[in-house]
Amino acid sequence: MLTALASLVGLLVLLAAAAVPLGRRRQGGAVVHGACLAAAALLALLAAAALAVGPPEAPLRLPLGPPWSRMVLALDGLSAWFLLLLGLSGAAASLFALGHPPGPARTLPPYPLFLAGMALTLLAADAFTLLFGFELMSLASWALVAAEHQRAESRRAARLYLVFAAFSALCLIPAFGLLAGPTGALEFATLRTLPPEGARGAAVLALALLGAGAKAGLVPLHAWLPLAHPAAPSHVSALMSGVMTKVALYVLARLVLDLCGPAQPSWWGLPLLALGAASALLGALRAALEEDAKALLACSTIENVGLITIGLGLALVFRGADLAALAALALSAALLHALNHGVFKTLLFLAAGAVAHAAGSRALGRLGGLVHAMPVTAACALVGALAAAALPPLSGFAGEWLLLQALIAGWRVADIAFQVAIAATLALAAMAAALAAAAMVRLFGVAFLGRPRTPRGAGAHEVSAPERWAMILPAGLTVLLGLFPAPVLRLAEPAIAALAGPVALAPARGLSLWAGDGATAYLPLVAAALLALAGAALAFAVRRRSPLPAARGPAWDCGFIAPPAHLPFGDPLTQPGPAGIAQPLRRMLGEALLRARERVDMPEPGETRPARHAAGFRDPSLPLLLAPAAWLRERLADQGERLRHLTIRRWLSLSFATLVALLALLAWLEAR
Amino acid sequence: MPLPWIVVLLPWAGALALAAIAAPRLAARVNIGVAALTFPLALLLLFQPHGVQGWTRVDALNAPFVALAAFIGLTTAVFSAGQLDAERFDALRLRAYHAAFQLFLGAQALALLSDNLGIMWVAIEIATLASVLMVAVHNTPAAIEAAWKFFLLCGVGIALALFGTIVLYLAAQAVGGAGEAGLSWASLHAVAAECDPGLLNLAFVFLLVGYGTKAGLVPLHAWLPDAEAEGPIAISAVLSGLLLNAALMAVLRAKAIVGANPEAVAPGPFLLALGLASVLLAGVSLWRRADARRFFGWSSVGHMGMAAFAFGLGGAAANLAGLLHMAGHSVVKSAIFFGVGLSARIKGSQRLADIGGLIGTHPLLGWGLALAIAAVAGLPPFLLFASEFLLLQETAGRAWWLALPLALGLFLTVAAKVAALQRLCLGDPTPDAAEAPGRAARLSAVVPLWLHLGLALLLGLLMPPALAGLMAEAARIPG
Amino acid sequence: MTFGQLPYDVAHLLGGIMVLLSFVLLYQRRVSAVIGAFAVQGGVLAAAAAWQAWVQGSPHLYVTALIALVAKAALIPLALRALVRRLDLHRTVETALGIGPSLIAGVAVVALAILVVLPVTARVAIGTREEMALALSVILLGMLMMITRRNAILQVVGLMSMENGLILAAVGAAGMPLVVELSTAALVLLAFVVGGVFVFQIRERFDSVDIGFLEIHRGERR
Amino acid sequence: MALLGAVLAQLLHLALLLAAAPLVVGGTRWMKARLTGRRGPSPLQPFRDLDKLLRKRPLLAENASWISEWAPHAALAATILAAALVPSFARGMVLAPAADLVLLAGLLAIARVALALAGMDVGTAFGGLGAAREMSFSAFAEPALILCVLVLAILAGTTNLDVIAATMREGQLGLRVSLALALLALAAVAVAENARIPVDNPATHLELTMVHEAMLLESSGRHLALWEYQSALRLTLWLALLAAVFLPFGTAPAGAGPLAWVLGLLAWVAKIGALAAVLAAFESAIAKMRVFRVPEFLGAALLLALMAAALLFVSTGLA
Repeated sequence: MLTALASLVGLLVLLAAAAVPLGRRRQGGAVVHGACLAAAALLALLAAAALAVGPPEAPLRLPLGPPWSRMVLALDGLSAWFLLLLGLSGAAASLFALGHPPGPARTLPPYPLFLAGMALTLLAADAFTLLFGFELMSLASWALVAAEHQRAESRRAARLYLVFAAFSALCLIPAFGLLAGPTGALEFATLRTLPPEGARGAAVLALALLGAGAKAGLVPLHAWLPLAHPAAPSHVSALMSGVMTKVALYVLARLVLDLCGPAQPSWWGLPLLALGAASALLGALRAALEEDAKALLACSTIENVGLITIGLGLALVFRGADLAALAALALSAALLHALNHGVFKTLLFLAAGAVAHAAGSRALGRLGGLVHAMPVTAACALVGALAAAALPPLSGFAGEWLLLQALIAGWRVADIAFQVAIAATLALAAMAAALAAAAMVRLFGVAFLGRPRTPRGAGAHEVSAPERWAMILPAGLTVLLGLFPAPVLRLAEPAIAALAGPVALAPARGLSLWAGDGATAYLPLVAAALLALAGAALAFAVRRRSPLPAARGPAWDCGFIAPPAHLPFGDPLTQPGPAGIAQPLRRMLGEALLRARERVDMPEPGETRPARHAAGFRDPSLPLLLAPAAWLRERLADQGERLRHLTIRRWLSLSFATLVALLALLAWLEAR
Repeated sequence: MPLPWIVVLLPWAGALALAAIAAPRLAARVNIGVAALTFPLALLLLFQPHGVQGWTRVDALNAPFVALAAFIGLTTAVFSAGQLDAERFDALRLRAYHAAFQLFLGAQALALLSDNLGIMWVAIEIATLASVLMVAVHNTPAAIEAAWKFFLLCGVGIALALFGTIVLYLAAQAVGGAGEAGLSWASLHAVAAECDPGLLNLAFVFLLVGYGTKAGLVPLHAWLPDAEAEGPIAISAVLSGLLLNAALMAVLRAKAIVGANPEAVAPGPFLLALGLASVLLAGVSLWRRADARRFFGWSSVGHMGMAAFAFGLGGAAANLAGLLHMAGHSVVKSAIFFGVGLSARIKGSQRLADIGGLIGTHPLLGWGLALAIAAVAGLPPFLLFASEFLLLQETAGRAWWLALPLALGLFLTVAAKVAALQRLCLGDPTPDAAEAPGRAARLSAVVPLWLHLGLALLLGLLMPPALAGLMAEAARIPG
Repeated sequence: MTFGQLPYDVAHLLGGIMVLLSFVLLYQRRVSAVIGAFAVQGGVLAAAAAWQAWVQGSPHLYVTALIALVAKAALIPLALRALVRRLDLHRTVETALGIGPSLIAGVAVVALAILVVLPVTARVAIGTREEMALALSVILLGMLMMITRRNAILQVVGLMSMENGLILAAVGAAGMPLVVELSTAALVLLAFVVGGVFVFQIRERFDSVDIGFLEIHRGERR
Repeated sequence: MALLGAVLAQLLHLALLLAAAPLVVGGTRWMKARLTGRRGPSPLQPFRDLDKLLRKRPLLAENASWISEWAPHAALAATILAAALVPSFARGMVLAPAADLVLLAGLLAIARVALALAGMDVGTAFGGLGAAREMSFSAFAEPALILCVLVLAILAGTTNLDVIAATMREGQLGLRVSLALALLALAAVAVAENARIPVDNPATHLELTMVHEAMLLESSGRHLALWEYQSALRLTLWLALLAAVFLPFGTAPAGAGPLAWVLGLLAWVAKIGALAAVLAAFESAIAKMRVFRVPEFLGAALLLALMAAALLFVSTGLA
């Protein structure tokens, strides 16, 4: 099986090479994306098989890589779980790209490479291969983010993206180095035997959080994400948001939960809880305020990454407190939500791509009323949005239910500091979930409901059949994952047992999710069936009493007069725009957390210019993190330049001084 | 004649011949021919039995680098042939240019191959003198300034290195190594433990400052960025690709001798300090560069710093990282100079602001350059990723307090390179110069560029086991 | 060979003269006088080499002495004079650091050289010890001269003076292989030629050999 | 046999809540009218209104999509299911194992989202405004609710409502400050969720001040009837929830016979009546607050709930 997976990765790399000449042909895109579709589907199949029958035992050693560390591949429950997500999302994204009008030829080769990089990261069984795949994935996706490099903001996003990717690597490599210590071992099997302790462990934790967190988009290292994810072609955005962030979280879980060994103290979870909660809140709030559909989805990704991180952090806390069952619960929440989010976020990004293509814009302020022109896209997007809003019985709710249950059980940790921290996290997670629902309602309501806002938007049309299927399939999967989370979760049992302790089991019984002995259960199938039953009975009863079909008439609109003929979409002033819908949250939370500001430019009486209302926000990570870093860099560069402007004689003096200083140092050392 | 001498003397014979050829086309062909003849011979060195033969030695430490240098010499000769018409040399300069090129190649091969430290010194001095006039060959004020600085700083440095060599000889003399043996690296290495540690220390300081100047270690680096930014670009390519390696190898050999004496002051921390200073200053200075070639000159400072840092850390793994880093840097940096040279010619300027949007108008060049810059920034799948990975990992594992500044310097460097990459390759294309280079000129830059990328990829991912074994053996030599 | 013996005394004397001449180079203002001092230093170097050849009984050092005599004492100074005449630099008097500070720095450098060399050379023959200290003094003084001069020609002279110190060190270390010394001498000549070419170029380009003019033209200067 | 009883209790419970919902709304209105010195309409008026609305032909805006038709059904179905989960006169109903408080919150969220989407469907000013406010308020109500759930879960060891109700009834919990705080917080959430004064005014159609009604402006006929009924059922559900948790006495335990049911029923009617009276009195006594004061109101509830949890950590010696 590993051989098959490895050759699949190899084929993807070869495909990337072949895509260079293929890109010049007319059917090249179809060939490449078709092959990617097949490869991704195979990946999903193999991963599912590995999860079902148990992963292969022996690692696969490849004759590749640098001489001191030949690549080692292995598959265990954890990596197979994420590989499954990669396969599912990758297949949907490739299918979408197949039906999408071809982009520029330069976007073809990086795409298979991107898939290969992610797969390699997941399959890696040594640190070098892991980082290799990780950076390959970043480099390939950078090329895709920079696809529209003529636009300055696209270039800026790409630059920030690659710089953050390098930052991740520069944190993760020392993390592995610290883990290995002077032995220099890189293979995971060896690293597991060297669990770090004390300050060394803390340093590994901090570096892993910085490195993987920067790639996953954890606050405060998230500034690049809402810029970079939307800049790529939509099917790539889908993968970046849906899968790549999960790969980063996989690295985090692998490092902190697996390689550092099970004997780490409880407090290791606290930084994860704090960063996760901050990410969830800030991401959801930004999602509720963003006015670009893809940026909104990217911010929602930050939120979900935060939720998953909370789950991982809780697992650490519980494991440190010897509460294996609860650790399994928290870990299951993280894993299940990772899978679910990957699928529904892929769906949503594909829908956003379909909208951007069909309606000519992804700015919410230029969309509207698309539910009529694009019924299939609208329905799929609705499924995705409702899942993202964590509504039962869709998949998003299952994961969040587990997470909330794990958080609620946090009081079982017998330390009041942990209890209060977990309770606060619980509140923030709940708030983030509600904010996410608000953001999703706003996304769907503004883009698909109401009236069109531009002529181009009014002329939208439904997308091609492959694109529709690329949305229908993940939409169906979202429903299925929502209805059957328990059997799916049981597939993750090897991963849970490996990370939470050998006795830990998946919190699933039959078809229901189970929050531990004596605790509550969530029966999605029952809930769904009862909902359907209630709905059907209701419809039947109401129809009996009220059989008349609905009549159509102009909207009442609180008595506003019918719009004049030159306003074909009605009076735009009577339809709230994206900024208007965001107004309550902007004022309630945005002003405090995101420095949101509203400015009204009111002309004096007698002036003929229109009044203008501008609203915006500034993410605090920019002024608090990036700006000081850039300032510091500039000051350092100033100093460096002052050195450069020395005259030749001064340079000679410097050489001379170096020599004298070294001689003096030598004399001193010898005298000691 | 033993093979090492052939590898040295063949280019020198070529240099003599080229000094007489004034026909541009013929000279360029002879230049390529000599380099092409040298390359297989240098490859043969890999299979030579290791050991000392007179003044030369072949061991794991130098054979791969000589072969690599011969390869880069060949590709650079090809590149140079394509760009010759743009240089507009008169007959004298043309002859001097080609002669200096081959003289340089032979000298740096000798510097790597010589076992006699005096000969090594002589070879490095020849290489310096051969290149220094070429830096000034365009006779612009900036070029003369750069060359004068190069001449003075390296002249001083090399003098100090000679003094260090003499002190080393004195140290060996006291324990019975007089005459030839007193300068033989092999015998010095063998008797180092009995030598007077004070003399060894003294020698090391002078050798470090002397050869460190040539290797461009901060604060002795001032000549490097400017020298690489002036003169024919082929000279820049071999300067950064080969001369720096030869100089750093000399430092490494010196360190090996001093390090073999347990009573001497440990040489590692000196290298660590200079290396770290180089990485950090390069990381900072890259942000203010407006000139593409100076930018990559500064990047050479950073990379040499990294290699020096690795050698300072010591131990087989870190030494291996340093050696691989040197090799990777040679391959990739010369590739970058090919690409930058061609783009500067296309755009009629080597300012970063005047070059842009290459992937749109010249995809082969643009993507090649983009990949090369990504490679030099240490992104996979190229060799520099592997070496930086190993270096950072070793540093973190053995001396975590050093990993922080190192990672910081690396981060600054990478970020600056990403910015330069996007500046050069992405965005809207900048206007071209009036005179576009011909197809041959473009091919002569792009083909070597991609060839070097291929080599960097091969070495990074699929290093042949024999070569890998050789490198591992080399990494154990300096200790 | 200890203090009080003739071989040692003469070697010591010659080395001392070289250091003194280095001081002359350091403070002399007039270009022609500097060249003169440099020629004398070359001559003394030749004498020192010849003396060592006689003392050590190694005939190849005579070759070194001869080269030093021809190149350092005659050829290079003559060429320098020709250069100065051609470039019309007679009246240009170059001051740099100021004579007092230069001399103080020079004394400090000599002290450093002695302090550094003497303690670590305990196991080396005593004559060589002194020779090394003096040679290092000459080297460092040459470097100091390069630092304190703004004139390109005088910087070349400084560099050459450094090389004098190197040769002094090389002949002092008994048994240095001939080839090294030969090639060193050849390279000194070559370096001189290169430096001379540069001086010409600089003069041609900037109408001055004051490198202050040169530095304005550094690439990428803001 | 036990199963049969459970099913029967469940069906009776559902019928009871469905029937009681309009009555609760009507009763509250009647009491409010009385308290403000008016005669007020009969408590049965909501039944007549619903019947009238059902008989009318619904009118949809020209650009309304299927959302407008589906949303009221989905919202009411979710609310019915939620109502089925909250025990009224008896515990141990057949759906008791599924009566999870987090699921309950999710079901109520379905109704809320459906309402907001319906409000945005036609693209009118007030629909969007109401939807934005409704979703924004929930960002504060949700964490407060979940913290109340936390308090209850700590006491009962589970978030299952049936078990919680049993614990409150039979457990030796005594009177606790934290419970009082949680009650206040939950009551505040209930007020906000049901769009009652001071968060929203259910009686007003003054467009600028409303939240809930703003989303219904384009609904008519059976759609409006469904919405109105959903709103009524939601209020009843919340009152029943408060009653089940904080006024647990009288409820028939699981597996009890019909006699206990009758007693439980009487107790439940009394409890709901009392709660409705309290609500009416409360609404008569205070004024609606400005929209942007609502976060402070709900934020206070959030803090109360957090304090309740913290107190519990300290006082129960769990720490």
